[in-house]
Order: sequence, then C-alpha cells, then structure tokens
Amino acid sequence: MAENAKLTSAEQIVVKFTGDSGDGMQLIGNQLTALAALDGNDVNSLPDYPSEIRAPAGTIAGVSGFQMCLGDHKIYTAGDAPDVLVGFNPAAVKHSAKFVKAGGMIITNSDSFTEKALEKIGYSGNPLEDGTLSGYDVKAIPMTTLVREALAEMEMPIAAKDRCKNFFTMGVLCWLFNKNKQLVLDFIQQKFGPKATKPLLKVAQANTLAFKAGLNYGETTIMFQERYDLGAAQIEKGLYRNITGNDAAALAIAAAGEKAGLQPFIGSYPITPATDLLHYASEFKDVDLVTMQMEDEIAGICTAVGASCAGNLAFTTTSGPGLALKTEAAGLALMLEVPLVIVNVQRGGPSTGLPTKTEQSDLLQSMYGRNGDSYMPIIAANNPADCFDATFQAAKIALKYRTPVIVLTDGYIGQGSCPWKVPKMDELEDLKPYVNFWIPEAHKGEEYVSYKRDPETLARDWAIPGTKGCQHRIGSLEKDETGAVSHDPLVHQQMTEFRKAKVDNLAQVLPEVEVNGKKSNKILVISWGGTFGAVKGAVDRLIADGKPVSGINLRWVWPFPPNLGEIISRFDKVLVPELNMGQLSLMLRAKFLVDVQSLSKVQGDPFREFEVIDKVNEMLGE
Amino acid sequence: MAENAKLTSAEQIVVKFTGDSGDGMQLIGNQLTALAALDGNDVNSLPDYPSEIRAPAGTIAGVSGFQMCLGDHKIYTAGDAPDVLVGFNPAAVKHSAKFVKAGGMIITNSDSFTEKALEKIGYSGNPLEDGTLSGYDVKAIPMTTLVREALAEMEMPIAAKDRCKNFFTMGVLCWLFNKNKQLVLDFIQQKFGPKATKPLLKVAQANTLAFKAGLNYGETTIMFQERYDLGAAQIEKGLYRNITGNDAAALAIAAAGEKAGLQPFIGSYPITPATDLLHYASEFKDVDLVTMQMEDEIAGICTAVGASCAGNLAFTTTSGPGLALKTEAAGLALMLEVPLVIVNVQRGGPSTGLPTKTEQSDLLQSMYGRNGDSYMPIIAANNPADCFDATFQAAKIALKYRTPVIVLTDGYIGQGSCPWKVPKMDELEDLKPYVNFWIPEAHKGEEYVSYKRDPETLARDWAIPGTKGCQHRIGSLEKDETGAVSHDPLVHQQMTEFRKAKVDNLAQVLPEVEVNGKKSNKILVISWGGTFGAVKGAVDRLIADGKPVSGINLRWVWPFPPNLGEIISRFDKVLVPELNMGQLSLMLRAKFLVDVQSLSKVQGDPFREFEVIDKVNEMLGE
Amino acid sequence: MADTQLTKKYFASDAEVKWCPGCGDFAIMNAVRSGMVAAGKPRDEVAIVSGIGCSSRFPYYMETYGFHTIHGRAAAVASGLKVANTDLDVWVISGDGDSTAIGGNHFIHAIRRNLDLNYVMINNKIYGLTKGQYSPTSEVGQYSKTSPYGVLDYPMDPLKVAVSLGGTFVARGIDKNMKLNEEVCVRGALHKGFSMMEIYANCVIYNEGAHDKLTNKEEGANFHIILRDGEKMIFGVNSQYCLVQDGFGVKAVKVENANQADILVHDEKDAEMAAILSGMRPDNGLPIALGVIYADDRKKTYDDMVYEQIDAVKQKRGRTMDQIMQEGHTWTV
Amino acid sequence: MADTQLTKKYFASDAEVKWCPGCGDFAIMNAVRSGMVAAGKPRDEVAIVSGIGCSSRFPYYMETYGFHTIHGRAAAVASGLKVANTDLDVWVISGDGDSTAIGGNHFIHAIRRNLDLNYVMINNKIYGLTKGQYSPTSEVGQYSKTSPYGVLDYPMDPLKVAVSLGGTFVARGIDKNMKLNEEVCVRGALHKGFSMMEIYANCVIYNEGAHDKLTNKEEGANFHIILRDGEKMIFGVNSQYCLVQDGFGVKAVKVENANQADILVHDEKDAEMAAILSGMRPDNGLPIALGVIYADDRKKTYDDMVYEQIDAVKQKRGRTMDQIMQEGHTWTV
Ligand SMILES: Cc1ncc(C[n+]2csc(CCOP(=O)(O)OP(=O)(O)O)c2C)c(N)n1
Ligand SMILES: Cc1ncc(C[n+]2csc(CCOP(=O)(O)OP(=O)(O)O)c2C)c(N)n1
Ligand code: SF4
Ligand code: SF4
Ligand SMILES: [Mg+2]
Ligand SMILES: [Mg+2]
Repeated sequence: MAENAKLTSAEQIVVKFTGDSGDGMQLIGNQLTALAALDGNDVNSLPDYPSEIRAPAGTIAGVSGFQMCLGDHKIYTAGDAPDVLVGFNPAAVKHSAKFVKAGGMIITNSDSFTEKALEKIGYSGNPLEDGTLSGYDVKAIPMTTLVREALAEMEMPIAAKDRCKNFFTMGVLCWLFNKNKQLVLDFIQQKFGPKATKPLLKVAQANTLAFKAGLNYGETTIMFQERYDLGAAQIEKGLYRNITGNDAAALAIAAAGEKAGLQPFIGSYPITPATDLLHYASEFKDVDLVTMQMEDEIAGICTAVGASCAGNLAFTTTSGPGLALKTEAAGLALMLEVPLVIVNVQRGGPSTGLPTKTEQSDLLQSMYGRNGDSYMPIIAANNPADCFDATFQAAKIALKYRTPVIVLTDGYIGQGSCPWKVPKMDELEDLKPYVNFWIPEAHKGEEYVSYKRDPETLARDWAIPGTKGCQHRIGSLEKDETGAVSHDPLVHQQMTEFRKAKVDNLAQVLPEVEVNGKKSNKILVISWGGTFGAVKGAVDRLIADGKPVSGINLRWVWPFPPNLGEIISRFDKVLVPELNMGQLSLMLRAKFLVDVQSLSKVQGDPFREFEVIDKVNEMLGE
Repeated sequence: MAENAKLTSAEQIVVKFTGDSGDGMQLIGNQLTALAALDGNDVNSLPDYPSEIRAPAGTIAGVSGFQMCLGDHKIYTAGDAPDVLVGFNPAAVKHSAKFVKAGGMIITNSDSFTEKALEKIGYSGNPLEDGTLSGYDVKAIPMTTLVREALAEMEMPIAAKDRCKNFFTMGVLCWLFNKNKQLVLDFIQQKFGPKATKPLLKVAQANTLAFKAGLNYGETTIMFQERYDLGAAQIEKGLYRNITGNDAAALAIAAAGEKAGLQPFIGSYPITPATDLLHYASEFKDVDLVTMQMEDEIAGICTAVGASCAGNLAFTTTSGPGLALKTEAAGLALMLEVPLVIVNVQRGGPSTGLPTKTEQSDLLQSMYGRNGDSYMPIIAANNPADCFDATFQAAKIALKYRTPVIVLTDGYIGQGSCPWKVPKMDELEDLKPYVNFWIPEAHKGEEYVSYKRDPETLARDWAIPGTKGCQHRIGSLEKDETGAVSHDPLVHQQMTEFRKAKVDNLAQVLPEVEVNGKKSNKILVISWGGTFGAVKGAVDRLIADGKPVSGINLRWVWPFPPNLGEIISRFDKVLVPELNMGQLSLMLRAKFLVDVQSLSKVQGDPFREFEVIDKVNEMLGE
Repeated sequence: MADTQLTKKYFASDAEVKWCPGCGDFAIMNAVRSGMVAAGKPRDEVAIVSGIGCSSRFPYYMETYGFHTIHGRAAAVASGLKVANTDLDVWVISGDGDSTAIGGNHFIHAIRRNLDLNYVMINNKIYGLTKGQYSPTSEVGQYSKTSPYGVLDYPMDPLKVAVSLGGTFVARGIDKNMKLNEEVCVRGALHKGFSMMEIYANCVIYNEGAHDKLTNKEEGANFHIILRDGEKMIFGVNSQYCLVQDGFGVKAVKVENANQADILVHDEKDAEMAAILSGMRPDNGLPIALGVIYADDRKKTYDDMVYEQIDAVKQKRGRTMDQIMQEGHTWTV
Repeated sequence: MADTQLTKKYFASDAEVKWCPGCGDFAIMNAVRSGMVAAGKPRDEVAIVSGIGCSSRFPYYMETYGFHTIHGRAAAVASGLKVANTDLDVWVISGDGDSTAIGGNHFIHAIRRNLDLNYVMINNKIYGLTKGQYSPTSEVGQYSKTSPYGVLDYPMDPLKVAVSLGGTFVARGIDKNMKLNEEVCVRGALHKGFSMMEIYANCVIYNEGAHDKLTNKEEGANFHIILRDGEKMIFGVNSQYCLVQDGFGVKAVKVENANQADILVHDEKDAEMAAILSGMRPDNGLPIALGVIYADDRKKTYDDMVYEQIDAVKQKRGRTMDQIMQEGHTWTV
C-alpha cells in the first residue's frame, strides 16, 4: 500500500519520455499534455526524434524522446532537467538518465532489461542493479508482465497487448501527478470507443484495463513515497487544443483564405521538418484549400506565384535547403509584387545538414538570400500555437503590401506541440479589406495602371485575370509604373527604393515591442522565434532573483519594430541567444551599431533556460 | 587645310562612341583602345549595351555605347563626361549629347540626319542646324558620302562599303589624337590581310582606303581647330593585350588548372552577362579545359562539384539569378569541403531585373544566401584585367582550404575591357603545393581519415577516387571526423565552428590593405570590385586638391583583411560607394560597429568619379 | 461577349514588337492569336505565361493578361494559375531552352499531369536571347558560341518525350507554314487537356537556316510530312513517298513501290503510332511530322480533378473551418 | 588486381545498414554488388553517387568511394565526376522521388547525353525518407500522407521516358527477384553508356504491398513478363499468355489462341519495340516488363566524345597556354 505517499505540491514538473522510435513517445507525450491541460495546468513540450532513418530498435541511435513541462503558471519551455524520466528500455535509460535532475525519478520497464538488450547497448551488468543509477530514484516496474496479466482474459495478439504499456504508464503517471482519471477514461472512449470500428473497441477495452492497472499499481505498491500536486494555472477561458506548429500553420492558411474571401492555395514539395504542415493541409479540401504537391521546391513556389497572380491566397512551405531553391522565384514574386507567404520550418544546416534537428540558421538566408537588393518582411513564430497567428499575420501583410512574406518557424516549433486556444472564425480579423482588387466598377473613369501605388502602403494596384478590361502585362524585368519593361537608370533606382520603402513602411504600423522587466537596465536579452520560451523563462527567473535584466521578443524580425533602437539604447549590454552562429546579432549590430553579444548554440536542440541564465550571470560578472 | 590645327597636350581624353547596336561600337572602341595602348597611353573602357533584345535600328532604345578614357598616366575608369562624342546617327547623338562635357566635341555622320531618321526619334527640325547642340563643338561629317567616294573604284556591295565608316572614323580620330597611323594600317593587315581568305583581303583594302580618307579629312578640312596630344603613360614593360573581364577569367581558369597540375573543368549554364566567359573557355579544349554546358544552373554547379570530387579543378560561372539557383549545391560543396570556384558576374536585380546592366547587388547573397551557417571566402575583381588574378587567387584558396570560393565581378567588368599585361605561364605561382592529395605512399602506416584537418589551415585531408585503398564515404549530412553521419549535438557545434574558422583563418594570411593617402584622416572611402576605379580616381583627385581623404580597396570582401578594423578606427568617417543599396556597408557596420555611410547607386551604370567626389565634399561640408 | 467580336487584332497589344526583323517568332504570334480567337474567351479571360528568352517576350505583344516570369518556370507558374482559376484560357509560350533545358522538369510534369494548358514551344534550336548557345534540341555537331568545335550532346525530341509522358495533344508546326500553324494552334486551343505545340522557328541571327532542310522550296517537302487524321501518310515534293509499317516502326518508301493498302493512315488517337511519328527524323530516313500527331481528350485534366476531389470531400466530410479547428485533443478551460 | 579477388563481400562496408527490416532496398544492394564484381574494377576505382532518400543512403554501405549528395542532384554530380575521370566505374543510386521529382531534369538529360553511368533507380512509388508522400511514380488514387483522398497526378513511367530520350540500356528488376536483379545489374555494369536500371522495391512502412500484384505467389506471374533477348515473349503462372503485335503496339493473348509465328520474340536492339515494352501496364491488360528491355552500345558515350574532341582540337589547334594568352590584340610596351 502506498497510502502514505506524500502529496507534495509543486509549481512545475518536467517529465521526459524516451523509448524506441516505434514506441510512440510523441503519442504518450501528447496524452499527458492533454490530461494535464484538461486538468488546468499549462504545458509546453518538445519532441526529440533520432536521425531521419529508422534506427534499429533498442539502440541508443534509435532512441526517440518527448519532454514536457507542466505547471501551475504560464509555461514557456519544455523545461531544463527532467524531474521524472520515463525510459521504456535500457537504451532509453542509458541515453537520457544523464539529463535527469540529481535525485530525480527514473521510471522504467524492468522487463526490458534482458541480457540481450543490455548487450546491444554495451552494458555487461544491469544498471538497475549495479549502482549505475544510484544518484536517482529508480522505479523499475515490470510493465510487460503487469500489462499481460491485466489483459490475460483478452483475446488479442501479444504484440497488441504489449502496446497497451503506454496506457499502463499513463495510469501510473495519472496517479503520480494526482490527475483526474476520468479524463483519460473519457479520452479512451472518445478515441477508440463506441463510434469506432470493431477492432478499435477492443483496443479501448484493453487500454482501459491497462490504464486502471497502472493507476492501481501506483496506489497499491510502496514504490512511490511522493506524489506531486500541481495547482491549476491562470489560463484564459476557452476551448483548447493541443497543437503542433505545423498543424497550427496549416489551419492558419485555410483560415486566412476564408477570412480574405480567397481560395487558399499551397504549392509545395515535402521536406523534413515541414512535411506535416502539408500533410495536415492536404486534408482541408472541404474548406477549399488547394494543395499542389509539385515536382520540386521551385515548382512549389512557382505554382504558388501563379496561383497568387490568379488571385488565390498563396503559400509555399519548406525548410532550409528548399528555401535555398526557392530564392530565385521568391524574387519573381517580389518583382511582380504579388502576395505570397513562404513558411520556412528551419532545420540544422548547412546543406542537408541535420534534417530532423532544430536550428534558426535560415534568418540571414531569408533576409539576404536573393539576387539583387530584395526586401521581404519576416515574421517568426514563438511557439507551436503561435504558428497560427504568425502565419495569419503574414497573410495579412502579404495581401496588404502585395509582397512575399517569410514565416520562420523551426523543427522544434513545427513538430513540438502546446495547448492552443482555438479561436472562432468570426473572432479572427477580416482580411477582405486588404485584398482590395482593382475593379473598374470601383474606379469609374480611371484606367488601370499596374504599378500605381497606394501612397501610404506603396502597395500596387492589383487587378487579376478575368477582371473586365484590365488586361495588362507584368514580369520579372525592371519596369516602369505601367508594367512596361524599362532600362531607364532612374526607373530602376526608384523602383528599388519603392520596394525597400514598402517593407520599411511596415515598421510604422507594427506594434511597439514591450519590455519584460525594467525599461532601462544593465542587460537586455532579445529573443526571436523559438528562443522566446527559454528567454522568457530565464528572464522571469532572473528578474525574480533581482537581477538587472530585462527581455524583449521580436515577432517581426524584419523590419525591426519602430521603438527597438530606442529600447536598446537604454541598456548597457545586449544579449541575443540564437540557435545559429549569431545571425540576428549581425542584423542588430549593423542596424544599431551596438556591440550585441551572441549566445550561440548549434546543437540541434533548443536553449534551456539555465543556459541563458548562466550567460547572463557571466555577463553580470557573477 | 587644317595645318593650323593646334596640338594641345592633354593628360587624358574621354571618348564615347554611340550608334546602333549593330554598328559595332565595341569593335571601334577596342580598336581605339589598342591604338592608344600601342602608342603608350593607359586606357580604360566601358561598354553600354541597350536591353537584351535587339531593339530596332535608329531608335533611342537601340543605342549602344562604348566609352573610354586614354591618358598619359594610370587610368582607372572610363572617365566621367566625354570630351569627344562620336555619335553615328541622330538617335545616338540625341541619346548621348547630354553626357558630353560642356563645350565638348560631337562628331557625327551628317548623312544619317535624314528626315525619316529624325522623325523616328521625334525631332521635327535638324539638331545639327537648329541650335539644339549649340553648347557643343559639333563636327558634322558626311561620312557615308565620303566613304562611298573613297571606295568608288572598289567592286563591293554598298552595305559593305558603308561598314567601312568605322575605319574612316578611326582615321579622323587617329589624326585628331595624333596617333601613329602605321599601327592601324598594320592592324588592318593583321586582321584582314594576306593570311586571310579572299573576301577578307578586299575588306582590308577597303578599310585601308577608308582609314586614309579619314586621316586626310582631318588633315585637309578646316573643321578641327585643335588636336590632342597625350604623352605616354608610365606603364610596366611587357606584352599587353586588351581584354574583357570575362575573357580574363576564362584564361585564369585554364591557367590555374595547368599550374595546379589538374584538369580544369567548368560546369555552367549560359546567362547574361557571364556567357562570354563560357564562350571563350569553350575554345580551350587544346589545353584540356573541359566545359560542360548543362541543362540548368543547378546541374552546372553540381557537375562542377562532381568534377571536384574526382580531383579536377572545378569552376562554375553565372550571374545573380543563376547564383540564386546554385546556393543549395554550393552548400553541398561546403559540406563536402571540396575546392570549387563560383564566378558570379553580377547584373541588375532582383529577379531577372536588368540583365544587361551592371550592379553589385549579389554581395549579401554571396555571403548569406545559403541555408544554415555557411561561410565562404569572397574575392572581388577590380577591373577587367584583374579578373585574371582574382580568379587565379580564388582557385588557389579553394585548393588550399578545400572550400568553395566566390569570385564577384559584374557586367561592367566582365564585358568591359582594358589592357592586360600578359603573364608568362612560368611566372605564375605554382599551385601544386596546395593540391596536396592524400596518398598512402606519403603517409606510411597511417590510415586515411576524410575530415582530419591540417591544424593550420583546417583543410581536410583529401583523397580522390582512384587512390589506392582510400575508399571512403562523404556527404551532405553533418558528419564526424571519419565522414560518418553524426547527429551528436557537439559534433555539429564543432564542425560548424571548424567551417567558420577555416574561412576566418584565411584572413590571417591575406595581405594587409594599403591606404591610399594619409593613414589617419577625416574620411576613408572604401571601394570593392567595380567601384575600385572610380574611387581610386576620385580619391587621387581629392588628395591632389588637398582634401583630408584617403582610400582603400577590398580585394577579399570576406573575410576582411586583418588590419581593416584598425585602419577604419583611424578615420572620422567612412564612405562606401556601392552599386547596390548598401551591402558592404552593412557588413562593415555589423563587424566594426562604425557608422559607415553608403553612397548607393542602382542605375545599371558604374560610378563616375565626380559622384564620389561630390559625396565626399558633401561629407566634408563643402 | 459574342465570339464574332474576337479577331486576331483584338488580341494584339500596341507594344512595339522587338524581335529581329525576319525572326520566326512573328509568324507564330499570328497563329497563337488565331488559337485564341478559336478558344472564344474574351481577352480579359486569357492569360499568357512565359519564361525568359526571345520567344518569352511574347506576352507583351498580346492584349491579354500576361506574365513574363523567370527562365524555365513558365509551366509551373501556369500550372498554379490555371488550377487557381480554371475559367481562364491559359497559354504558355516558351523557347526550346526555356522548356527543355532549365525548365525541363516542370515541362515534363505539366504534360504528365494533363493540366489544361496551351503550351507553345518555339523551337529555334538555339538560345537566342543570350546570343547563341546550343540548346538541348540542337543537333550533334552544331556550331554555336559554346560549341565552337561542335555539340556533343544528343538532341532531345520534345514531342517524343511528350508522347512518352502520356501527353494528350501533341502537334508540330513550322514558322514558314502559317496556315498549318494556325490549324495547330486552333486545334490546341480547343483541346481539353495539355496541348503541346512545338513550332520550329528560324533564329535569323544565331541559327539561320536551322530548318532549311524542311522549308527549302525545291526539296523541303521530301523531308517533312503534314499529318491529317484519317488520311494516308503521303509526302514529298511530288507526293512520291509514303509511310508504311516496319516492325514496330515505320519506313518511307516510294508510293509506286508500295502496296496501296499498306500505306499508313494517320490516326490521331493512336498513342503508339504517335510515339513513332513524333520521333521521325531525316537522319533516320524519315520525314519530320508536322500537324497534329496525337489528340485525344478522354483523359481527365488535373485541374478538373482538383475540383472534383474538393467537391467529393465536401460531400463526404463537409467540415467548416470552425469544425476543423475544433478537432483533435480539445478541452475547455 | 585480378578479377578473382572481387567478391560481393569485398564491396561491402562495415557500416551498420539502417533500412527498416524488410525494406526492399537490401535485396537491391546485393544485386548492385554483383554488378560491381562483374564490372571488374577494384573498389578504389568505383564511385557511388546518391541523392537524398532512404535508397540514397546506399553509398555508406559500400566499401567504395561514396558521395551522398543532395536531393535530386545525383545524376548531375555523377556526370561531372565521370567526365572528370572516365577511368572510374561510376554508379548512381537514387529513389523514384530523387530521380523523377526534384531530380527529373538531370535524370532526363543524363540519359539523353548517354553518359557512361550505371543508374539504379529504386522505385517504391513513395517518398520513404520523408515518411510517406506520393511520388511521380505513385498510382492515381493512391493514398499517402499528402494524398489523403487519393493521388490525382497520372504516374510517370521512367523507363518509357528513358526510351524516348534515346536511352541505350533500359532494364527493370524487382526486389523479390534477386536473380533477375543480379542479371540486370551485371548487364548494366557491363554496358558502355547510360545504363538505366529501375528496380521496384517494397517500402514496408509507407507503401507496403505496392508491387504485390507482381510478386504475389499465386497470380503475380500473370502480371509481369521476364524478357530475354531472342526468346519468345511468353508469361503467366502457367506460361499461358504471350504477346503479339497489335498495330504499333502489342496485346496479350492466350498462347493457345495465338499463331506460334505471331508470338513476339524479344529483340533487345529494337528501340521501337522497347518504346512499347517499357510502357506496358496491367491497367492496359499488359504485363509489366522485367529484365533487359533495351540494350545497344553502338552509340558513343558523352564522356568519350569529350576526350575525342579534346584530342581533335589538340591536333588541329594545339596551342599552349602561353600561346592562348598571347592571342588577340596585343602590343608590347
Ligand atoms: C536563371 C536564369 N538562367 C539563365 C538565364 C539566361 N537565359 C535567358 S533566356 C535563355 C535561353 C533562351 O533560349 P530559348 O528558351 O530557346 O529562347 P529563345 O531566345 O531562343 O527564343 C537563357 C539561357 C536567365 N535569364 N535566368
Ligand atoms: C532540397 C530538398 N528537398 C526535399 C528534401 C526532403 N526529401 C528527402 S528524401 C525525399 C524523397 C525521398 O523519396 P525517394 O527518392 O523515392 O527515396 P526513398 O526514401 O523512397 O528511397 C525528400 C522529399 C530534401 N532533403 N532536400
Ligand atoms: S535573336 Fe533570333 S530568336 Fe531572338 S529575336 Fe533575333 S532572330 Fe528571333
Ligand atoms: S521507410 Fe520504407 S524505403 Fe525507407 S528504409 Fe523503411 S521500408 Fe525502406
Ligand atoms: Mg531557342
Ligand atoms: Mg521512393
């Protein structure tokens, strides 16, 4: 009996799951996320795949992971060192034990510690027994045995029974974290229950049994001396959904199309880690989203440009090497001055690099990776859920200014998930006013001139094929206001300046950046995109510790927000943590002539809060 | 009789030829270049094509130009406002008169001022008569009539006779500039004379007659009150040749291959204004240069990468939009760490832009236009002849560091020409020491490890297919020292740092930049690539005028030369004139945190000295 | 708008045409305008997409919507444009280099997908705009600026490739035969599906006389055959040759030596015959095929299928955006 | 080095093979090693170039020089490598996506040029590495992650396209038939010129059973035919079917109903027959052709021609670098 297990209240718990790639770490992670969220916690998570090829089971190379942080307050990252590691086999334990907090808990399936399995990872002894893990609180549970026992009565293949191990584990964790078991039982019914097909019903039953066995195991063994209790976070009311960044972006594309009254269109070519976006979007035919999977990235963007020319709301989705291939055609969209959103889910580079790992090293490519002087706005998403808003905003700006816009996310954000407050379609901003096609009816007596510009936004007048009497020619050569090719030196100068000014102008309407902490201070830490969470978490903790540190986050990475220079000028030092060799730093240095310090990390892995904290302390000379 | 025409000695004369695209402006320009050079002057020239499509004859859009500056001292640009304009028809005169120095000379073919021709360019009156050109010293010569007369006895089609107009003009200019007529007569013999085929012989005779008619015209009419006499420039002794930048680069490719003991190889795809390089190089089969014209730019660079992997000395040649397409594969070369030289002849952008016009707007693309953190050295050629040395140096560095290197030239440099002191092959640096293939014979007892590095250069050990016992695998994924794919976080960090350090290291062996003028001063003007001439000329003149100005030129644009920061720190202000919107400025600002001012011009046209001078004076508050 | 209003002139813009005098492209423009007249769409429902090349300047000369894009990408841009708005009559005009060199990939995939595009490939067997380099359709041994000692690459026959990709309309014209080009363009315009029209053109500046063998007054007719559906395949200056089957291929024989019944009759719907006819070359003793080589519109177009699928999914799932957004693991706070 | 030393094991590296258990690629690796043995070059004169994909991981498993390049560009990289050093035995290993999607352009042009490369295209009709999107060889209606409602694009048949481009060696294998694959790879290795080998493979994870129709024990033989030069084209579980000519194409009939003399005999050198055989599909009532469909090495290879031209120019012009540099308008100061 574990009745005497102490219920410790905690502010946050970091849990990491590791196991074979095939073991469904992402799945169980998502289940715990949903459970915690339903229970009122805030959650942030981080999946960690092995290499792109399915590595052999039971090996270190084959270990797949999923880390999450649950808390009673707003949670910005998946946390630093895990409090609890659930490692499903010896390889998983060997791989991840070193990350666990000193004295932290390691839950594992003791049945998997066979001699063969241990040999595979080069262990001669059994780490559960030989003291290797003595620094941790190890819970070795014979999961396989217990699950098979619990399902003894069920007629199912052994392999299928073993797959219920995950719900057994959920049971243990549900008890351990003092969660409402009904939520899981409901979920099982929802997913595999009555509405499901026959074989699934059986799965529902089996999973229910396994889950209950897990719950009982927690309650009845004396293995656990302590349980955690997390209070509910202050979370805005509403309907929530756990979502990956790629899925959120896919939804934003369809939503932006609907709000703009235009058919949304994606021209793309699969590439890790952006493919899931295309997968999910391909399902949205019922809301008129057209996806064209093309022969290559160039065709992907070019069809999108074509669709944009025809008046669709066009997107193309990719990752680094794909962006490299799209740059020439991105220049075409820029010259045509048609709206286009390029979603780039960054990964480790250069070249094919580290396809499954995260990095932020396409920023300079996004800024400067085109021939000629070519300017495009760039927006970065801060977390998975934020991909919805970032993509939606990008579409708005693309329409409003008739320009290509780049959305930067990364492998971590794109494939990671977090709770997202699902907006209602009619709460979203109406984009129709930004479409504003030129139609003769609205311009009686005027003639259509293709590069005539709105004096404020510098957006050109835009008439699409099919518009009565507005037929005209545009192209990729330099041209004058009428769209006619021009080699006039001053026309090129002026058009180049227009194209630049259009993007610069956007800065004027961007919201001012808000400073987290004092407005003037010793150190300013600037985050962008995926570093948002770690920096926010770190700065919050530093401020709580009374350190002279403030933080800001750049949502639009280009152009810079209007008050950025002024903010920067009020700090002694500026630190930019980046998953690259200092790319935003370079842009900031060039623009503001400030000796920005770069905390650079290129290890395929996002920042941990402590890395930022350590660096700041170092800068403070502590 | 013009016997009393005064012989004025001049330091430099700027001459501009304009006429129909088909009229051979480049040809006559090259002839005058050779004539002046043979006579000991220094010469610099600048062709100016109309748009890419052959525009109709006799129209402003169809005007093609060629400007040159001859001098008795080192000449760095084709000069600012022409002293003498030779405009072959009304369109040419209309187009170019405005550029001529006030009171300058305009020579034209009065026979071409027919009513029809004038109408075509929208003139109602005849500008030769109605005072339109009153500010100039107009020499209206009935060239057609005179040439036809001179060739009356020759049995040739009228059109062929009319083509001799160019040599008639050469005759006039030969007299006007007091050049040695024998040089032209010899040239005609050399080109069309005895060794030539029958029809050419006739051309030789006709051109000789026309040339003499031109000479006589100068001597015997009273039209010219003044002749110019240029002293010989102090020019290094040697064999000279008038050469375009593209041709010089082509020669360097073949020469570098020979000096490295490797087969030179070009994988390419035609694109203006880089095509001439490929044209010329395609002729060099007799010195083993392999050129593969591929299906597109991507294939162009990829074959070059393949050839490099096999141990050829590989090059790919292109212009802006082509470079955009090559960036992904450039990243491959970078990851493989094989030598590769990318010659990019910049043109007006973005997108297809201004294909026939010059610009320097691919600098940032060259620096940052690849996915991931990827570093490549960039060298820029200062003038047409310098393309030889820049390309040769690039090959050396590519070999030495096993890295892709980008050579930046531009339309002006690539298609423009200037005298080049032809080096002897055995005077050129031996590149064999940098090849240094890993062969087992030289490493007894050692095993080949593909990413083992030279501690000094960080160049990896390089064994090519066919090397006994050294078979190994390399690729575009991140890898460890053995070439095996690695997802280890720290390996990626370290490899990224190695790739960066390799390029940074190059700075250590670069020659220090030399300052033109005082080492510490008010204003430093920095040139790179094609701005070299205008900046050098301008700074020389400013210094001569006693202005507190110095100049430097960047040959390697990345990495920056070691003493650059220190030099910059000794000046109050830094000015960078660039044919772009401030790209080098951005790099300098980011690196040195100095408020570099950018003199930016994107008009398809190189800087004139006066533009730089005016800007400097403005900065000096004058 | 009544069809009667549509004339060739109606489709002509007033931009000055900047091709070299004598360039073959002029004749082709005329034929394309006839195609548009036949298609019957008013000019503001017509879009022309081109790449880069002399031939790709085409859109400027047409009073329609025109998109002069980047080198090689016209097919891809046009694919997106057509799928985005299937009501448009979409034409692609591209050169041999633009289509088969840098644009080769988009070209083959557009054919494969059977998008409803009218694709005119102007084949002068040279890169005109960049001043004379050989192209993938240039002949072995051809001299050009980049092949001063002769081309080594075997040429590609775009129509043969088109047939192998299941192209549903495959036809060839030649600048000098204006009537035939009109026919080809009209048929192509009316065809539902990818209409592949290759038109040989003479680049007077960089590849003068490339097609002389076919256009030559005295002998040209001996080297090409004009195909007409249901008609016997007879050709030659004096109609003295005919085509007869020879294994899986054909051979040319003197009509007088042929058994009348053996003389092949052209069947536009025979894809296997088209594979042979599209690849005939004088080098192999066979005439170049001109006219409509293959035409069959029974295959669905990609663009139609896109919307059929959308309709089917609407029928089957029919979710609203709000419903989609509310799917997955949801909970209410 | 004596040929006898060359064994399959000699070509195996000791890197751990990371394909999924059951993946069709294993079998193909075995066949390729046999090809290398046949080619008779020591392993340090063999180079393998691949793109990106599961199949493109191939080089790591071979004890030769290996270049794992970027997605779609293997053919281009290999073209340069081969021309740079014609002594090497150069293999390209690529997937269906790598070859026909992003790499389509290089693929068609490498075939056209007849470079002396051994090109193995592993066709599992899916993008394996990126976890299951349809490819240009996927079937209409196929479900995949990016075609949840079925593929709309008509598939491309790479071998048919290869024939239309004048490919000089065109053959097909299938993972399950190891003997045949060895034959194909050995023949391909020995062929001088571009050897196009398509090998069907089963992706057990994302397109399990894609080729079951052909490999199925009971009925598979009814849906494919193994071609052998000079032999009658008979197939079927009980050798009950044969191919006979039908116009310019072929049809499958019961042997018992066929006139013996009408049963077609395979002729590897008949390019027109190859055009038909390479495109046969069960959808059209015809068996998929396996084995060597076409093989003819009379056409010169591009790489040989490069050096013939170089030699010719040396003969004709034979300038030295110094001479070339001193050409043009020169003068002495
Ligand atoms: C990316 C890119 N590469 C190369 C070029 C240069 N370029 C422009 S048109 C052309 C070839 C034109 O040939 P073709 O398509 O046959 O057209 P033509 O001029 O013969 O009508 C080339 C190589 C370019 N504009 N862009
Ligand atoms: C430029 C670029 N685009 C896309 C990708 C992503 N990608 C890698 S492999 C692949 C397709 C693999 O399919 P296939 O060639 O059929 O090989 P398989 O894995 O099926 O063997 C894709 C889309 C990439 N690595 N690089
Ligand atoms: S260069 Fe050739 S293709 Fe181009 S316009 Fe002139 S004749 Fe026509
Ligand atoms: S995913 Fe498919 S193709 Fe890739 S290794 Fe696994 S079975 Fe083979
Ligand atoms: Mg052409
Ligand atoms: Mg595949």
